[in-house]
Amino acid sequence: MIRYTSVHKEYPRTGVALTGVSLAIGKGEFVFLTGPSGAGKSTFLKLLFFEERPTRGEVKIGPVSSATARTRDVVDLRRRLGIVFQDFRLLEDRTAEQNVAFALEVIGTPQGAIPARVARALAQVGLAGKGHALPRELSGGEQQRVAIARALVNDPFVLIADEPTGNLDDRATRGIFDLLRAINASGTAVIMATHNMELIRRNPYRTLELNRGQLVFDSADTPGDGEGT
Amino acid sequence: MIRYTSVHKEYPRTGVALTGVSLAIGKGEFVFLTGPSGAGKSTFLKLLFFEERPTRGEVKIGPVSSATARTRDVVDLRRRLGIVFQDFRLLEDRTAEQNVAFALEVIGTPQGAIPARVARALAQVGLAGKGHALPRELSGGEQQRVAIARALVNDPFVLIADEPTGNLDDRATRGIFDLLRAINASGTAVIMATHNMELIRRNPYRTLELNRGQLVFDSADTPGDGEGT
Amino acid sequence: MRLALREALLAFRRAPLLSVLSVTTIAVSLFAFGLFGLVAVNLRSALQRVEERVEVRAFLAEGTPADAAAAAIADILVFPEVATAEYVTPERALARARTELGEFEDVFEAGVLPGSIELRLREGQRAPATVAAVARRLRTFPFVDDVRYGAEWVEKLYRLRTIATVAGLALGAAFAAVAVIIIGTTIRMTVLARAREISLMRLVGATDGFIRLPFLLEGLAKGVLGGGLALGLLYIATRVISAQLIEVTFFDPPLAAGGVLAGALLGFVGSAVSVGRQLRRV
Amino acid sequence: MRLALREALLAFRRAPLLSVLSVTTIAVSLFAFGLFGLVAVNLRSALQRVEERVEVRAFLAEGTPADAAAAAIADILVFPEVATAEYVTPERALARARTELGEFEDVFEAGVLPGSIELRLREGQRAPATVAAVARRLRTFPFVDDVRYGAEWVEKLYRLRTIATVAGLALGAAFAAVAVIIIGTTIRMTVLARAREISLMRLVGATDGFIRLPFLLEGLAKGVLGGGLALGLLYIATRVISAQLIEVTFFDPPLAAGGVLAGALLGFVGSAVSVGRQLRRV
Ligand SMILES: Nc1ncnc2c1ncn2[C@@H]1O[C@H](COP(=O)(O)OP(=O)(O)OP(=O)(O)O)[C@@H](O)[C@H]1O
Ligand SMILES: Nc1ncnc2c1ncn2[C@@H]1O[C@H](COP(=O)(O)OP(=O)(O)OP(=O)(O)O)[C@@H](O)[C@H]1O
Ligand SMILES: [Mg+2]
Ligand SMILES: [Mg+2]
Repeated sequence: MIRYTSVHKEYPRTGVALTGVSLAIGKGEFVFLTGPSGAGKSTFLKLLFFEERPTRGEVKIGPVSSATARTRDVVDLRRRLGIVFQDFRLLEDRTAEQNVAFALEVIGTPQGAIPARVARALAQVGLAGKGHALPRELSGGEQQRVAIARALVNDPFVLIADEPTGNLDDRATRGIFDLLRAINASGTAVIMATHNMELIRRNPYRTLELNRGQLVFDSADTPGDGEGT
Repeated sequence: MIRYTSVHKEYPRTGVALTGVSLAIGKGEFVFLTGPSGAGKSTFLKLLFFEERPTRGEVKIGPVSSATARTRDVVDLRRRLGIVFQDFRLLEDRTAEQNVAFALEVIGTPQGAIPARVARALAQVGLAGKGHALPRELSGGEQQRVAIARALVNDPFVLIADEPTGNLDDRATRGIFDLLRAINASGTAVIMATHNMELIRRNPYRTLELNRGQLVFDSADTPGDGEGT
Repeated sequence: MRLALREALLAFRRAPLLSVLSVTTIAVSLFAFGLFGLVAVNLRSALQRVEERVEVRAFLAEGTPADAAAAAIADILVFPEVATAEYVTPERALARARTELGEFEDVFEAGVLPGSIELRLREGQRAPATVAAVARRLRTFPFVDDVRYGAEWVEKLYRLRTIATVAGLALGAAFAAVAVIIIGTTIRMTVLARAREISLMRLVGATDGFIRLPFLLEGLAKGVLGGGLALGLLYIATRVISAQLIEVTFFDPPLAAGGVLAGALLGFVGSAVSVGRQLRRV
Repeated sequence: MRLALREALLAFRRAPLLSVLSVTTIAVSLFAFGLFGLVAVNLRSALQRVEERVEVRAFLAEGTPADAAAAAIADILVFPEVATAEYVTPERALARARTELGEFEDVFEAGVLPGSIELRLREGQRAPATVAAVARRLRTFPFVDDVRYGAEWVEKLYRLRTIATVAGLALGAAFAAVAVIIIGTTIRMTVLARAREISLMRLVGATDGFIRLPFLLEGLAKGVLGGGLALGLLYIATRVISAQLIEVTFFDPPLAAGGVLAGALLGFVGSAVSVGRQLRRV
């Protein structure tokens, strides 16, 4: 369903961020993405929702290919994705609730259906009581969970999460991870970049490791270790 | 050197964030601050550099007390502190170098002395080659390390770090932690909020634990466990 | 659409400074533009009134009988350029001179003024060359002694009118350009101020049209507000000037409505151009 | 200080839109203010010229000998209000009437105009009441037939001058207020746009003065630029108007320098007030 073919990404001022990455991810898979700081994890994910386009090679997600996608295709794709950004990207002048509702409004969800879905998403991440707080009135971990709620609220077919537990304690991390697992169980593919080796060790999902822009490890290629495709 | 006396902090819209916190931290100590998301760690630290003032009680750091401090005292205090913010707070229109230099310029460091000190601080956090990149051209972990470099560059007498390794992999975390230890060894007190229990377990420093705004654990009160004051 | 409207209204609440600034600059620009418009409108009507008084006077030889004059008038009224022609008897000429030149009234006791035929020309037939041609034809009448028509004055009038029109148009265009630039700039700033929001909208799947619509509505609303404000200010200005200095006329309703419409158009087009360009950068 | 200067310059580079907008609005405000200033300056000098022509004419009885008139002039020159007094012989009166009223020149052949004494009043002695008093005193001379001085005209002139001054001051003050508001707003926006930076400066130990200085310098620089721009525009405007319509005078150099200084002051004070208030909020 997702396919990277010899993907190479070079930024104008900082140089090569990804090089020679080829892999496939199946429908409804759960994938960890790991690697040291600056390895290219976020870049890998940004290519998936077309915030960046590859310098060479092709990224294909569902029917949309980086080689041919027009604006309209990208819009349609993004409406069916859920994205947790590493830097949260909450709108500072809107409450937690409004931030989550925003993702629904933008894609034209009927106004009547929004409040219930927003409340449910906030409850799922353990922020039922914080809906009216502005981002600056929330702790770092609470902000991160608002970002997660926003990514979940539109029932995406692929959930892309970039370091979604970096600001969370172990218990909250487990809570969020259980949530991601449940979402995955209902058929949504989850691709999660993380530095939490403990999480990776304890959960037998497919793991990709990047280093200096290269895919140095894919548990799917190592029989017996992880689930694979 | 640092003393919290019955500190209570209540925010107008979100309620009590800290309550009944009393403790003392000695000169040159290394202290971990931990606790679940929303426990009040960041609030605890903000009181230390007077971004917030306690609703009741007193925070005293060196000669400066929250009960009596005037603007001028706060300015003088902050010039001698190093702060790593949980959300980095890098200026988006300045390069990594300029962001670090900013902290020196603001306190009136002679122009000639700045470049060498900035270069040293960036090298210490492993970003020697990234000085000319803007924050948006850096990965999450790289941005976090720029924030750390900025906090170190003015040789503070207390270093306050709020979740400084949340976006770092294990190796980079160890590197930063070694750096903090070295700085501590040279006499700087370090107060570090973190969710990384592994780090806390492996390093026998004093640990404070907050939960729902209350200080529920202080290893200094538990003889034989940690260093204590 | 409902959401876009709400967003557009929110924009006013979320960035009141920018909004007030935009509306103010639109209002100031249109006000300045409108002032020149008012000057033009009033100058035009004043010129028209003055122009109507452009007349040609044929002085008749002493002793010309009234019925000869009447016959001549019938001939003259056939000239295509002539609107009215009137016989002024020597007595009426004297009476008129007395009231017009009051200071010297004693002087006229003794003198006798010649009779004359006074012509007014049709509108559009008052250009200097036309007037001169009519005068030449009048001179061919046997009992016409002299023809006067203030050639220089007619020419001056025309020159003034031309200059006023050109200057008005030039200054008006300049101000309109300034208005467009300021509107473009403020919208550019609004876009920049909301760059984070816009890029986030894109990332969660908003269409370009969806992103653009609130800006267009916002621009339209600001234009209408700015135009209305400018119109109000202009109205106050004309009232004050009329009361204190000289009687000036305001724009007639269709022109006033046109002004507000111009504001709306300015806001909308300024937004459309600027938003399109700016969105590509965010 | 060097840093503050660099920061102030950086502000222009980092927020060129805001900077251009600020400079433009200052320029537009001062331009509008300056236009009224120019109108005032020119109206004042025009009124002065017209006022100098306020004269009182005493018509002498027929047959008054020239030396009696000369003696009367000597008496009249003693009046404290009188600047000049001149005897106009009947012959000169006739000649003058002929050139002034060319159209009716034939009329004057037969008539005879009375001789007269023409007075000009001193500056500051041309108020309607004063003129009337002088006229009353002239009437007491035995051979003075009549005194004319266009009472209404003098009064109208004075009223016009008063109205022009009041209107100019009122409109000028209004525009200055608008300028200050716009400057305050743009600076408020600059502060808001740099709110993150300012709060960070505070957190790393910058003094309030250190934070404020670049804003003040920036305001000053924008004021000077805006003032200079407005002055340039006004100069061009006077040149164009002088060439195309009527001769108008520009501000003299000290007044022009004062205008730029006013811009600088406006920028500086606007910044100081606004920055102080805004910094407390960030
Ligand atoms: N927008 C950009 N413009 C220029 N360079 C970029 C950009 N984004 C990332 N880079 C560079 O590409 C490299 C990889 O960045 P990326 O964000 O993909 O790393 P990462 O694996 O997500 O790291 P981290 O774990 O620290 O978040 C980095 O060295 C960074 O400097
Ligand atoms: N500026 C603020 N205004 C209002 N409420 C705030 C503000 N900052 C924090 N809070 C509230 O105070 C509580 C404690 O927040 P704090 O940031 O201290 O938590 P934390 O321990 O740092 O959590 P995390 O690990 O998630 O960063 C939270 O519930 C938050 O909503
Ligand atoms: Mg990353
Ligand atoms: Mg925190």
